[in-house]
Amino acid sequence: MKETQQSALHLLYFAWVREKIGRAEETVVAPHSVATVADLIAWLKTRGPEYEAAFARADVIRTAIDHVHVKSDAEIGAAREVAFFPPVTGG
Amino acid sequence: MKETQQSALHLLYFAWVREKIGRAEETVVAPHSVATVADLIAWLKTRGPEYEAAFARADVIRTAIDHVHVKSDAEIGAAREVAFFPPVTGG
Amino acid sequence: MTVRVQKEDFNVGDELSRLCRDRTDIGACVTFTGLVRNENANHTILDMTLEHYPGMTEAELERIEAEAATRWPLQASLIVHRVGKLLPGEQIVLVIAASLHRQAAFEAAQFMMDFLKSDAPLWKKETRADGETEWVSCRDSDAAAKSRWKSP
Amino acid sequence: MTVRVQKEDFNVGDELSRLCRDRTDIGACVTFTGLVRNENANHTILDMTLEHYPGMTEAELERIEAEAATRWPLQASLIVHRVGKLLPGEQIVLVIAASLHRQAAFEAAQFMMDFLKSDAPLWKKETRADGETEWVSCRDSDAAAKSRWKSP
Repeated sequence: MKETQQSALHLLYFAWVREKIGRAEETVVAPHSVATVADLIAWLKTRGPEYEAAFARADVIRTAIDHVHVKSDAEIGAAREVAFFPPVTGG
Repeated sequence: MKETQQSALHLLYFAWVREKIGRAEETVVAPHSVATVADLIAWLKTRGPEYEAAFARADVIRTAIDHVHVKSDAEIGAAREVAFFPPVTGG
Repeated sequence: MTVRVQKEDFNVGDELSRLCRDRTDIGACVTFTGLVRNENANHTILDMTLEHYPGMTEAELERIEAEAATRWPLQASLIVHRVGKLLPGEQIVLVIAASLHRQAAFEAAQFMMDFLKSDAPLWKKETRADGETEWVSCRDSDAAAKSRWKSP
Repeated sequence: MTVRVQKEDFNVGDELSRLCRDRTDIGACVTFTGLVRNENANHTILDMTLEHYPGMTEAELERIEAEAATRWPLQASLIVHRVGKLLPGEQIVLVIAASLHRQAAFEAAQFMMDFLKSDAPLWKKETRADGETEWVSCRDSDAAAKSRWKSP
Protein backbone atom coordinates (compact mmCIF):
# COMPACT_ATOMS: atom_id res chain seq x y z
CA MET A 1 0.00 0.00 0.00
CA LYS A 2 1.54 3.26 -1.14
CA GLU A 3 1.27 6.48 0.78
CA THR A 4 -1.31 8.86 -0.65
CA GLN A 5 -2.76 12.15 0.34
CA GLN A 6 -5.55 11.91 2.88
CA SER A 7 -8.78 13.61 1.79
CA ALA A 8 -12.54 13.30 2.11
CA LEU A 9 -14.07 10.69 -0.19
CA HIS A 10 -17.72 10.48 -1.12
CA LEU A 11 -18.85 6.83 -1.17
CA LEU A 12 -22.02 5.56 -2.88
CA TYR A 13 -23.61 2.12 -2.53
CA PHE A 14 -26.22 0.60 -4.83
CA ALA A 15 -28.64 -2.35 -4.90
CA TRP A 16 -27.79 -5.10 -2.39
CA VAL A 17 -24.49 -3.43 -1.44
CA ARG A 18 -26.57 -0.47 -0.27
CA GLU A 19 -29.02 -2.73 1.55
CA LYS A 20 -26.31 -4.72 3.36
CA ILE A 21 -24.44 -1.60 4.48
CA GLY A 22 -27.71 0.08 5.40
CA ARG A 23 -26.99 3.40 3.77
CA ALA A 24 -26.86 4.83 0.25
CA GLU A 25 -23.93 7.19 0.73
CA GLU A 26 -21.43 8.58 3.19
CA THR A 27 -18.30 10.70 3.28
CA VAL A 28 -15.18 9.14 4.76
CA VAL A 29 -11.56 10.07 5.31
CA ALA A 30 -9.50 6.97 4.61
CA PRO A 31 -6.08 6.44 6.22
CA HIS A 32 -2.94 7.29 4.28
CA SER A 33 -2.32 3.64 3.57
CA VAL A 34 -5.40 3.35 1.35
CA ALA A 35 -4.14 3.75 -2.24
CA THR A 36 -6.22 1.44 -4.42
CA VAL A 37 -9.82 0.27 -4.64
CA ALA A 38 -8.79 -3.03 -3.04
CA ASP A 39 -7.20 -1.09 -0.17
CA LEU A 40 -10.37 0.92 0.30
CA ILE A 41 -12.53 -2.21 0.41
CA ALA A 42 -10.16 -3.85 2.92
CA TRP A 43 -10.34 -0.77 5.12
CA LEU A 44 -14.15 -0.51 4.85
CA LYS A 45 -14.48 -4.13 5.97
CA THR A 46 -12.83 -3.17 9.28
CA ARG A 47 -15.57 -0.65 9.96
CA GLY A 48 -18.26 -3.11 11.08
CA PRO A 49 -20.14 -6.33 10.33
CA GLU A 50 -22.44 -4.60 7.82
CA TYR A 51 -19.40 -3.69 5.69
CA GLU A 52 -17.97 -7.17 6.14
CA ALA A 53 -21.26 -8.63 4.90
CA ALA A 54 -21.48 -6.25 1.93
CA PHE A 55 -17.90 -6.91 0.80
CA ALA A 56 -17.71 -10.58 1.81
CA ARG A 57 -17.46 -11.59 -1.84
CA ALA A 58 -15.28 -8.70 -2.98
CA ASP A 59 -14.72 -10.41 -6.36
CA VAL A 60 -18.34 -9.78 -7.42
CA ILE A 61 -18.39 -6.13 -6.32
CA ARG A 62 -18.03 -3.58 -9.14
CA THR A 63 -16.45 -0.21 -8.53
CA ALA A 64 -16.69 3.14 -10.30
CA ILE A 65 -14.46 6.13 -9.63
CA ASP A 66 -16.03 9.44 -10.61
CA HIS A 67 -18.57 7.64 -12.88
CA VAL A 68 -16.03 5.41 -14.63
CA HIS A 69 -15.81 1.63 -14.18
CA VAL A 70 -12.47 0.60 -12.64
CA LYS A 71 -10.77 -2.59 -11.48
CA SER A 72 -9.77 -3.32 -7.89
CA ASP A 73 -6.15 -2.35 -8.52
CA ALA A 74 -7.16 1.14 -9.69
CA GLU A 75 -5.56 4.01 -7.78
CA ILE A 76 -8.00 6.19 -5.90
CA GLY A 77 -5.74 9.21 -6.40
CA ALA A 78 -7.70 12.44 -6.50
CA ALA A 79 -11.09 10.73 -6.81
CA ARG A 80 -14.04 12.64 -5.44
CA GLU A 81 -16.67 9.87 -5.64
CA VAL A 82 -16.29 6.10 -5.38
CA ALA A 83 -19.32 3.84 -5.96
CA PHE A 84 -19.69 0.15 -5.09
CA PHE A 85 -22.39 -2.01 -6.62
CA PRO A 86 -23.24 -5.55 -7.78
CA PRO A 87 -23.02 -6.66 -11.43
CA VAL A 88 -25.54 -4.63 -13.41
CA THR A 89 -28.86 -6.14 -14.50
CA GLY A 90 -30.68 -3.46 -16.49
CA GLY A 91 -32.02 -3.70 -20.00
CA MET B 1 -37.02 -33.56 -73.69
CA LYS B 2 -39.53 -36.09 -72.34
CA GLU B 3 -43.06 -36.43 -73.69
CA THR B 4 -45.71 -34.88 -71.45
CA GLN B 5 -49.41 -34.21 -71.67
CA GLN B 6 -50.29 -31.08 -73.64
CA SER B 7 -52.46 -28.60 -71.76
CA ALA B 8 -53.11 -24.88 -71.41
CA LEU B 9 -50.56 -23.06 -69.26
CA HIS B 10 -51.02 -19.65 -67.70
CA LEU B 11 -47.79 -17.64 -67.98
CA LEU B 12 -46.99 -14.52 -65.93
CA TYR B 13 -44.14 -12.06 -66.47
CA PHE B 14 -42.86 -9.49 -63.98
CA ALA B 15 -40.57 -6.44 -63.88
CA TRP B 16 -38.20 -6.18 -66.86
CA VAL B 17 -39.21 -9.63 -68.17
CA ARG B 18 -42.76 -8.24 -68.48
CA GLU B 19 -41.48 -5.05 -70.13
CA LYS B 20 -39.29 -6.87 -72.66
CA ILE B 21 -42.06 -9.30 -73.64
CA GLY B 22 -44.58 -6.48 -73.71
CA ARG B 23 -47.29 -8.26 -71.78
CA ALA B 24 -47.99 -9.25 -68.17
CA GLU B 25 -49.65 -12.61 -68.83
CA GLU B 26 -50.85 -15.01 -71.50
CA THR B 27 -52.19 -18.53 -71.86
CA VAL B 28 -50.23 -20.90 -74.10
CA VAL B 29 -50.41 -24.52 -75.18
CA ALA B 30 -46.85 -25.79 -75.32
CA PRO B 31 -45.83 -28.70 -77.56
CA HIS B 32 -45.55 -32.21 -76.13
CA SER B 33 -41.79 -31.93 -76.10
CA VAL B 34 -41.83 -29.23 -73.38
CA ALA B 35 -41.27 -31.04 -70.08
CA THR B 36 -39.14 -28.78 -67.91
CA VAL B 37 -38.82 -25.07 -67.20
CA ALA B 38 -35.72 -24.99 -69.42
CA ASP B 39 -37.72 -26.58 -72.25
CA LEU B 40 -40.47 -24.01 -71.81
CA ILE B 41 -37.99 -21.13 -71.97
CA ALA B 42 -36.34 -22.61 -75.08
CA TRP B 43 -39.73 -22.92 -76.75
CA LEU B 44 -40.80 -19.39 -75.74
CA LYS B 45 -37.62 -17.97 -77.31
CA THR B 46 -38.78 -19.33 -80.71
CA ARG B 47 -41.95 -17.25 -80.50
CA GLY B 48 -40.42 -13.90 -81.40
CA PRO B 49 -37.64 -11.39 -80.82
CA GLU B 50 -39.35 -9.98 -77.69
CA TYR B 51 -39.12 -13.42 -76.05
CA GLU B 52 -35.57 -13.83 -77.25
CA ALA B 53 -34.70 -10.50 -75.66
CA ALA B 54 -36.47 -11.31 -72.38
CA PHE B 55 -34.82 -14.73 -72.03
CA ALA B 56 -31.46 -13.81 -73.59
CA ARG B 57 -29.77 -14.32 -70.23
CA ALA B 58 -31.81 -17.30 -69.09
CA ASP B 59 -29.43 -17.87 -66.16
CA VAL B 60 -30.65 -14.73 -64.37
CA ILE B 61 -34.37 -15.45 -64.91
CA ARG B 62 -36.19 -16.85 -61.87
CA THR B 63 -39.16 -19.16 -62.27
CA ALA B 64 -42.09 -20.04 -60.03
CA ILE B 65 -44.56 -22.85 -60.65
CA ASP B 66 -47.90 -22.34 -58.93
CA HIS B 67 -46.35 -19.75 -56.54
CA VAL B 68 -43.30 -21.87 -55.61
CA HIS B 69 -39.72 -21.03 -56.64
CA VAL B 70 -38.27 -23.77 -58.89
CA LYS B 71 -35.03 -24.39 -60.78
CA SER B 72 -34.77 -24.65 -64.56
CA ASP B 73 -34.74 -28.45 -64.48
CA ALA B 74 -38.10 -28.57 -62.65
CA GLU B 75 -40.83 -30.56 -64.42
CA ILE B 76 -43.82 -28.51 -65.46
CA GLY B 77 -46.09 -31.51 -64.97
CA ALA B 78 -49.62 -30.49 -64.05
CA ALA B 79 -48.69 -26.85 -63.36
CA ARG B 80 -51.44 -24.31 -63.89
CA GLU B 81 -49.37 -21.15 -63.59
CA VAL B 82 -45.73 -20.49 -64.46
CA ALA B 83 -44.15 -17.11 -63.67
CA PHE B 84 -40.89 -15.66 -64.97
CA PHE B 85 -39.14 -12.72 -63.30
CA PRO B 86 -35.74 -11.17 -62.51
CA PRO B 87 -33.98 -11.62 -59.15
CA VAL B 88 -36.12 -10.00 -56.49
CA THR B 89 -35.25 -6.59 -55.03
CA GLY B 90 -37.85 -5.85 -52.36
CA GLY B 91 -37.29 -4.99 -48.72
CA MET C 1 -48.26 -14.31 -37.24
CA THR C 2 -49.50 -11.95 -39.94
CA VAL C 3 -48.28 -10.79 -43.33
CA ARG C 4 -49.71 -7.96 -45.40
CA VAL C 5 -48.92 -6.53 -48.84
CA GLN C 6 -50.50 -3.10 -49.25
CA LYS C 7 -50.37 0.24 -51.02
CA GLU C 8 -51.17 2.17 -47.83
CA ASP C 9 -48.57 3.38 -45.36
CA PHE C 10 -48.26 1.68 -41.98
CA ASN C 11 -47.67 3.05 -38.48
CA VAL C 12 -44.89 1.20 -36.65
CA GLY C 13 -46.08 2.34 -33.21
CA ASP C 14 -49.63 1.14 -33.85
CA GLU C 15 -48.48 -2.23 -35.19
CA LEU C 16 -46.11 -2.68 -32.25
CA SER C 17 -48.82 -1.78 -29.73
CA ARG C 18 -51.23 -4.21 -31.34
CA LEU C 19 -48.68 -7.03 -31.11
CA CYS C 20 -46.88 -6.39 -27.82
CA ARG C 21 -48.67 -3.88 -25.62
CA ASP C 22 -49.73 -5.16 -22.19
CA ARG C 23 -48.59 -8.67 -23.02
CA THR C 24 -46.78 -10.10 -20.02
CA ASP C 25 -45.24 -13.04 -21.87
CA ILE C 26 -42.98 -10.97 -24.17
CA GLY C 27 -39.55 -9.86 -23.00
CA ALA C 28 -38.13 -8.43 -26.20
CA CYS C 29 -39.60 -6.85 -29.28
CA VAL C 30 -37.57 -5.87 -32.37
CA THR C 31 -38.87 -3.81 -35.29
CA PHE C 32 -37.18 -3.24 -38.62
CA THR C 33 -38.40 -0.46 -40.90
CA GLY C 34 -37.04 0.02 -44.42
CA LEU C 35 -37.30 3.48 -45.95
CA VAL C 36 -36.86 4.91 -49.47
CA ARG C 37 -33.61 6.86 -49.62
CA ASN C 38 -33.12 9.80 -51.96
CA GLU C 39 -29.93 8.23 -53.26
CA ASN C 40 -28.97 4.78 -54.52
CA ALA C 41 -25.68 3.75 -56.16
CA ASN C 42 -24.73 7.43 -56.55
CA HIS C 43 -27.97 8.34 -58.33
CA THR C 44 -30.47 10.83 -56.94
CA ILE C 45 -33.85 9.08 -56.68
CA LEU C 46 -37.10 10.93 -57.40
CA ASP C 47 -39.43 8.02 -56.70
CA MET C 48 -39.60 4.25 -56.55
CA THR C 49 -42.27 1.83 -57.76
CA LEU C 50 -42.67 -1.56 -56.11
CA GLU C 51 -44.14 -4.36 -58.25
CA HIS C 52 -45.20 -7.68 -56.75
CA TYR C 53 -46.72 -11.05 -57.68
CA PRO C 54 -50.17 -11.06 -56.06
CA GLY C 55 -50.73 -14.33 -54.28
CA MET C 56 -47.15 -15.57 -54.40
CA THR C 57 -45.72 -12.57 -52.54
CA GLU C 58 -48.07 -13.17 -49.62
CA ALA C 59 -47.40 -16.92 -49.76
CA GLU C 60 -43.62 -16.37 -49.64
CA LEU C 61 -43.87 -13.90 -46.75
CA GLU C 62 -46.04 -16.39 -44.83
CA ARG C 63 -43.52 -19.15 -45.54
CA ILE C 64 -40.65 -16.93 -44.29
CA GLU C 65 -42.55 -15.95 -41.14
CA ALA C 66 -43.47 -19.59 -40.44
CA GLU C 67 -39.85 -20.68 -40.95
CA ALA C 68 -38.71 -18.02 -38.45
CA ALA C 69 -41.24 -19.36 -35.94
CA THR C 70 -39.78 -22.87 -36.24
CA ARG C 71 -36.26 -21.55 -35.56
CA TRP C 72 -37.00 -19.18 -32.66
CA PRO C 73 -39.72 -19.18 -29.99
CA LEU C 74 -41.72 -16.19 -31.23
CA GLN C 75 -44.58 -14.76 -29.15
CA ALA C 76 -45.61 -12.54 -32.06
CA SER C 77 -44.43 -11.56 -35.53
CA LEU C 78 -45.47 -9.38 -38.45
CA ILE C 79 -44.34 -8.63 -42.00
CA VAL C 80 -45.84 -5.68 -43.91
CA HIS C 81 -44.59 -4.73 -47.39
CA ARG C 82 -45.84 -1.82 -49.45
CA VAL C 83 -46.29 -1.83 -53.22
CA GLY C 84 -46.93 0.92 -55.77
CA LYS C 85 -45.23 4.28 -56.04
CA LEU C 86 -43.22 5.57 -53.08
CA LEU C 87 -41.30 8.80 -52.55
CA PRO C 88 -37.97 9.24 -50.72
CA GLY C 89 -38.56 9.18 -46.96
CA GLU C 90 -41.56 6.85 -47.28
CA GLN C 91 -41.69 3.52 -45.48
CA ILE C 92 -41.32 0.36 -47.60
CA VAL C 93 -41.27 -2.60 -45.26
CA LEU C 94 -41.88 -3.47 -41.61
CA VAL C 95 -40.80 -6.62 -39.80
CA ILE C 96 -41.56 -7.25 -36.12
CA ALA C 97 -40.35 -10.16 -33.99
CA ALA C 98 -41.23 -10.63 -30.30
CA SER C 99 -39.73 -13.27 -28.06
CA LEU C 100 -38.72 -14.00 -24.47
CA HIS C 101 -35.18 -12.74 -24.89
CA ARG C 102 -33.47 -10.18 -27.10
CA GLN C 103 -31.19 -12.54 -29.02
CA ALA C 104 -34.11 -14.51 -30.44
CA ALA C 105 -36.05 -11.36 -31.35
CA PHE C 106 -33.04 -9.77 -33.08
CA GLU C 107 -32.14 -12.92 -34.98
CA ALA C 108 -35.68 -13.68 -36.09
CA ALA C 109 -36.15 -10.13 -37.41
CA GLN C 110 -32.86 -10.28 -39.32
CA PHE C 111 -33.70 -13.73 -40.67
CA MET C 112 -37.08 -12.53 -41.97
CA MET C 113 -35.49 -9.49 -43.64
CA ASP C 114 -32.68 -11.54 -45.22
CA PHE C 115 -35.11 -14.08 -46.65
CA LEU C 116 -37.59 -11.43 -47.75
CA LYS C 117 -34.78 -9.71 -49.68
CA SER C 118 -33.86 -12.96 -51.45
CA ASP C 119 -37.14 -14.83 -51.86
CA ALA C 120 -40.19 -12.56 -51.78
CA PRO C 121 -41.27 -11.67 -55.35
CA LEU C 122 -41.00 -7.88 -55.21
CA TRP C 123 -39.17 -5.64 -57.65
CA LYS C 124 -38.11 -2.01 -57.36
CA LYS C 125 -38.00 0.40 -60.27
CA GLU C 126 -36.50 3.77 -59.53
CA THR C 127 -36.92 7.11 -61.27
CA ARG C 128 -33.66 9.02 -61.26
CA ALA C 129 -33.12 12.75 -61.27
CA ASP C 130 -32.25 12.68 -65.00
CA GLY C 131 -35.69 11.19 -65.75
CA GLU C 132 -34.34 7.69 -66.45
CA THR C 133 -36.24 4.78 -64.94
CA GLU C 134 -34.23 1.73 -63.97
CA TRP C 135 -34.99 -1.64 -62.40
CA VAL C 136 -32.87 -1.93 -59.26
CA SER C 137 -30.21 -4.65 -59.45
CA CYS C 138 -30.05 -7.23 -56.73
CA ARG C 139 -27.10 -6.90 -54.39
CA ASP C 140 -24.61 -9.74 -53.92
CA SER C 141 -24.59 -8.87 -50.22
CA ASP C 142 -28.25 -9.95 -49.97
CA ALA C 143 -27.46 -13.46 -51.19
CA ALA C 144 -24.58 -13.57 -48.72
CA ALA C 145 -26.86 -12.37 -45.92
CA LYS C 146 -29.30 -15.18 -46.62
CA SER C 147 -26.64 -17.87 -46.92
CA ARG C 148 -25.43 -17.30 -43.35
CA TRP C 149 -28.68 -18.82 -42.03
CA LYS C 150 -27.85 -22.50 -42.22
CA SER C 151 -30.63 -25.01 -41.88
CA PRO C 152 -31.37 -25.63 -38.19
CA MET D 1 -27.72 10.81 -30.52
CA THR D 2 -29.77 11.01 -27.33
CA VAL D 3 -29.99 9.06 -24.09
CA ARG D 4 -32.64 9.39 -21.41
CA VAL D 5 -33.19 7.79 -18.01
CA GLN D 6 -36.75 8.36 -16.83
CA LYS D 7 -39.60 7.12 -14.67
CA GLU D 8 -42.22 7.83 -17.35
CA ASP D 9 -43.24 5.39 -20.04
CA PHE D 10 -42.16 6.01 -23.64
CA ASN D 11 -43.97 5.60 -26.95
CA VAL D 12 -41.90 3.69 -29.51
CA GLY D 13 -43.88 5.02 -32.46
CA ASP D 14 -43.44 8.63 -31.36
CA GLU D 15 -39.72 8.19 -30.76
CA LEU D 16 -39.27 6.47 -34.11
CA SER D 17 -41.21 9.19 -35.93
CA ARG D 18 -39.16 11.88 -34.28
CA LEU D 19 -35.92 10.21 -35.37
CA CYS D 20 -36.71 8.80 -38.80
CA ARG D 21 -39.93 10.16 -40.26
CA ASP D 22 -39.57 12.00 -43.57
CA ARG D 23 -35.81 11.70 -43.50
CA THR D 24 -34.59 10.78 -46.95
CA ASP D 25 -31.07 9.78 -45.85
CA ILE D 26 -32.11 6.77 -43.73
CA GLY D 27 -32.60 3.37 -45.33
CA ALA D 28 -33.05 1.17 -42.27
CA CYS D 29 -34.34 1.74 -38.77
CA VAL D 30 -34.23 -0.88 -36.00
CA THR D 31 -35.97 -0.58 -32.63
CA PHE D 32 -35.51 -2.81 -29.62
CA THR D 33 -38.04 -2.69 -26.78
CA GLY D 34 -37.53 -4.62 -23.55
CA LEU D 35 -40.63 -5.49 -21.51
CA VAL D 36 -41.24 -6.77 -17.97
CA ARG D 37 -42.33 -10.41 -18.14
CA ASN D 38 -44.60 -11.96 -15.54
CA GLU D 39 -42.13 -14.79 -15.09
CA ASN D 40 -38.38 -15.01 -14.53
CA ALA D 41 -36.34 -18.11 -13.67
CA ASN D 42 -39.57 -20.02 -12.95
CA HIS D 43 -40.86 -17.42 -10.49
CA THR D 44 -44.06 -15.46 -11.04
CA ILE D 45 -43.22 -11.75 -10.93
CA LEU D 46 -45.61 -9.22 -9.37
CA ASP D 47 -43.48 -6.15 -10.04
CA MET D 48 -39.95 -5.00 -10.68
CA THR D 49 -38.02 -1.99 -9.36
CA LEU D 50 -35.18 -0.49 -11.38
CA GLU D 51 -32.45 1.31 -9.43
CA HIS D 52 -29.80 3.41 -11.16
CA TYR D 53 -26.76 5.58 -10.46
CA PRO D 54 -27.83 9.11 -11.40
CA GLY D 55 -25.16 10.76 -13.51
CA MET D 56 -23.13 7.64 -14.21
CA THR D 57 -26.01 5.75 -15.86
CA GLU D 58 -26.51 8.58 -18.35
CA ALA D 59 -22.75 8.87 -18.87
CA GLU D 60 -22.42 5.15 -19.61
CA LEU D 61 -25.37 5.16 -22.02
CA GLU D 62 -23.83 8.14 -23.83
CA ARG D 63 -20.50 6.35 -24.02
CA ILE D 64 -22.19 3.22 -25.43
CA GLU D 65 -24.13 5.22 -28.00
CA ALA D 66 -20.99 7.13 -29.03
CA GLU D 67 -19.04 3.89 -29.36
CA ALA D 68 -21.77 2.47 -31.63
CA ALA D 69 -21.53 5.60 -33.78
CA THR D 70 -17.80 5.06 -34.25
CA ARG D 71 -18.36 1.47 -35.40
CA TRP D 72 -21.34 1.96 -37.74
CA PRO D 73 -22.45 4.94 -39.85
CA LEU D 74 -25.53 5.90 -37.84
CA GLN D 75 -27.93 8.57 -39.11
CA ALA D 76 -29.77 8.55 -35.78
CA SER D 77 -29.80 6.69 -32.47
CA LEU D 78 -31.58 6.70 -29.14
CA ILE D 79 -31.39 4.93 -25.80
CA VAL D 80 -34.20 5.33 -23.24
CA HIS D 81 -34.19 3.39 -19.96
CA ARG D 82 -36.88 3.54 -17.32
CA VAL D 83 -36.29 3.44 -13.57
CA GLY D 84 -38.59 2.98 -10.58
CA LYS D 85 -41.37 0.45 -10.12
CA LEU D 86 -42.68 -1.38 -13.20
CA LEU D 87 -45.43 -3.97 -13.61
CA PRO D 88 -45.41 -6.99 -15.94
CA GLY D 89 -46.18 -5.88 -19.48
CA GLU D 90 -44.58 -2.46 -18.97
CA GLN D 91 -41.76 -1.23 -21.17
CA ILE D 92 -38.27 -1.06 -19.62
CA VAL D 93 -35.86 -0.03 -22.33
CA LEU D 94 -35.83 1.30 -25.88
CA VAL D 95 -32.90 1.35 -28.29
CA ILE D 96 -33.15 2.75 -31.83
CA ALA D 97 -30.47 2.65 -34.53
CA ALA D 98 -30.90 4.14 -38.02
CA SER D 99 -28.44 3.71 -40.87
CA LEU D 100 -28.19 3.43 -44.65
CA HIS D 101 -28.49 -0.34 -44.70
CA ARG D 102 -30.13 -2.95 -42.52
CA GLN D 103 -27.01 -4.79 -41.39
CA ALA D 104 -25.54 -1.69 -39.76
CA ALA D 105 -28.83 -0.78 -38.07
CA PHE D 106 -29.34 -4.31 -36.70
CA GLU D 107 -25.76 -4.64 -35.48
CA ALA D 108 -25.67 -1.20 -33.85
CA ALA D 109 -28.93 -1.87 -31.97
CA GLN D 110 -27.66 -5.24 -30.75
CA PHE D 111 -24.33 -3.72 -29.77
CA MET D 112 -26.01 -1.01 -27.72
CA MET D 113 -28.24 -3.54 -25.94
CA ASP D 114 -25.34 -5.93 -25.22
CA PHE D 115 -23.20 -3.15 -23.75
CA LEU D 116 -26.11 -1.61 -21.85
CA LYS D 117 -26.75 -5.01 -20.24
CA SER D 118 -23.11 -5.32 -19.15
CA ASP D 119 -22.00 -1.76 -18.42
CA ALA D 120 -24.89 0.58 -17.60
CA PRO D 121 -25.34 0.87 -13.82
CA LEU D 122 -28.93 -0.33 -13.45
CA TRP D 123 -30.21 -3.00 -11.10
CA LYS D 124 -33.48 -4.91 -11.06
CA LYS D 125 -35.22 -6.07 -7.91
CA GLU D 126 -38.24 -8.26 -8.42
CA THR D 127 -41.19 -8.95 -6.17
CA ARG D 128 -42.27 -12.56 -6.54
CA ALA D 129 -45.73 -14.04 -6.08
CA ASP D 130 -44.77 -15.39 -2.62
CA GLY D 131 -44.02 -11.82 -1.47
CA GLU D 132 -40.23 -12.31 -1.53
CA THR D 133 -38.15 -9.55 -3.06
CA GLU D 134 -34.94 -10.54 -4.81
CA TRP D 135 -32.18 -8.72 -6.68
CA VAL D 136 -32.00 -10.22 -10.15
CA SER D 137 -28.76 -12.09 -10.84
CA CYS D 138 -26.74 -11.20 -13.91
CA ARG D 139 -26.83 -13.79 -16.67
CA ASP D 140 -23.63 -15.37 -17.99
CA SER D 141 -25.13 -15.07 -21.48
CA ASP D 142 -24.97 -11.27 -21.20
CA ALA D 143 -21.22 -11.30 -20.66
CA ALA D 144 -20.91 -13.67 -23.62
CA ALA D 145 -23.10 -11.39 -25.74
CA LYS D 146 -20.84 -8.45 -25.01
CA SER D 147 -17.61 -10.34 -25.61
CA ARG D 148 -18.54 -11.15 -29.21
CA TRP D 149 -18.06 -7.47 -30.12
CA LYS D 150 -14.33 -7.33 -30.62
CA SER D 151 -12.62 -3.99 -30.78
CA PRO D 152 -12.83 -2.58 -34.30
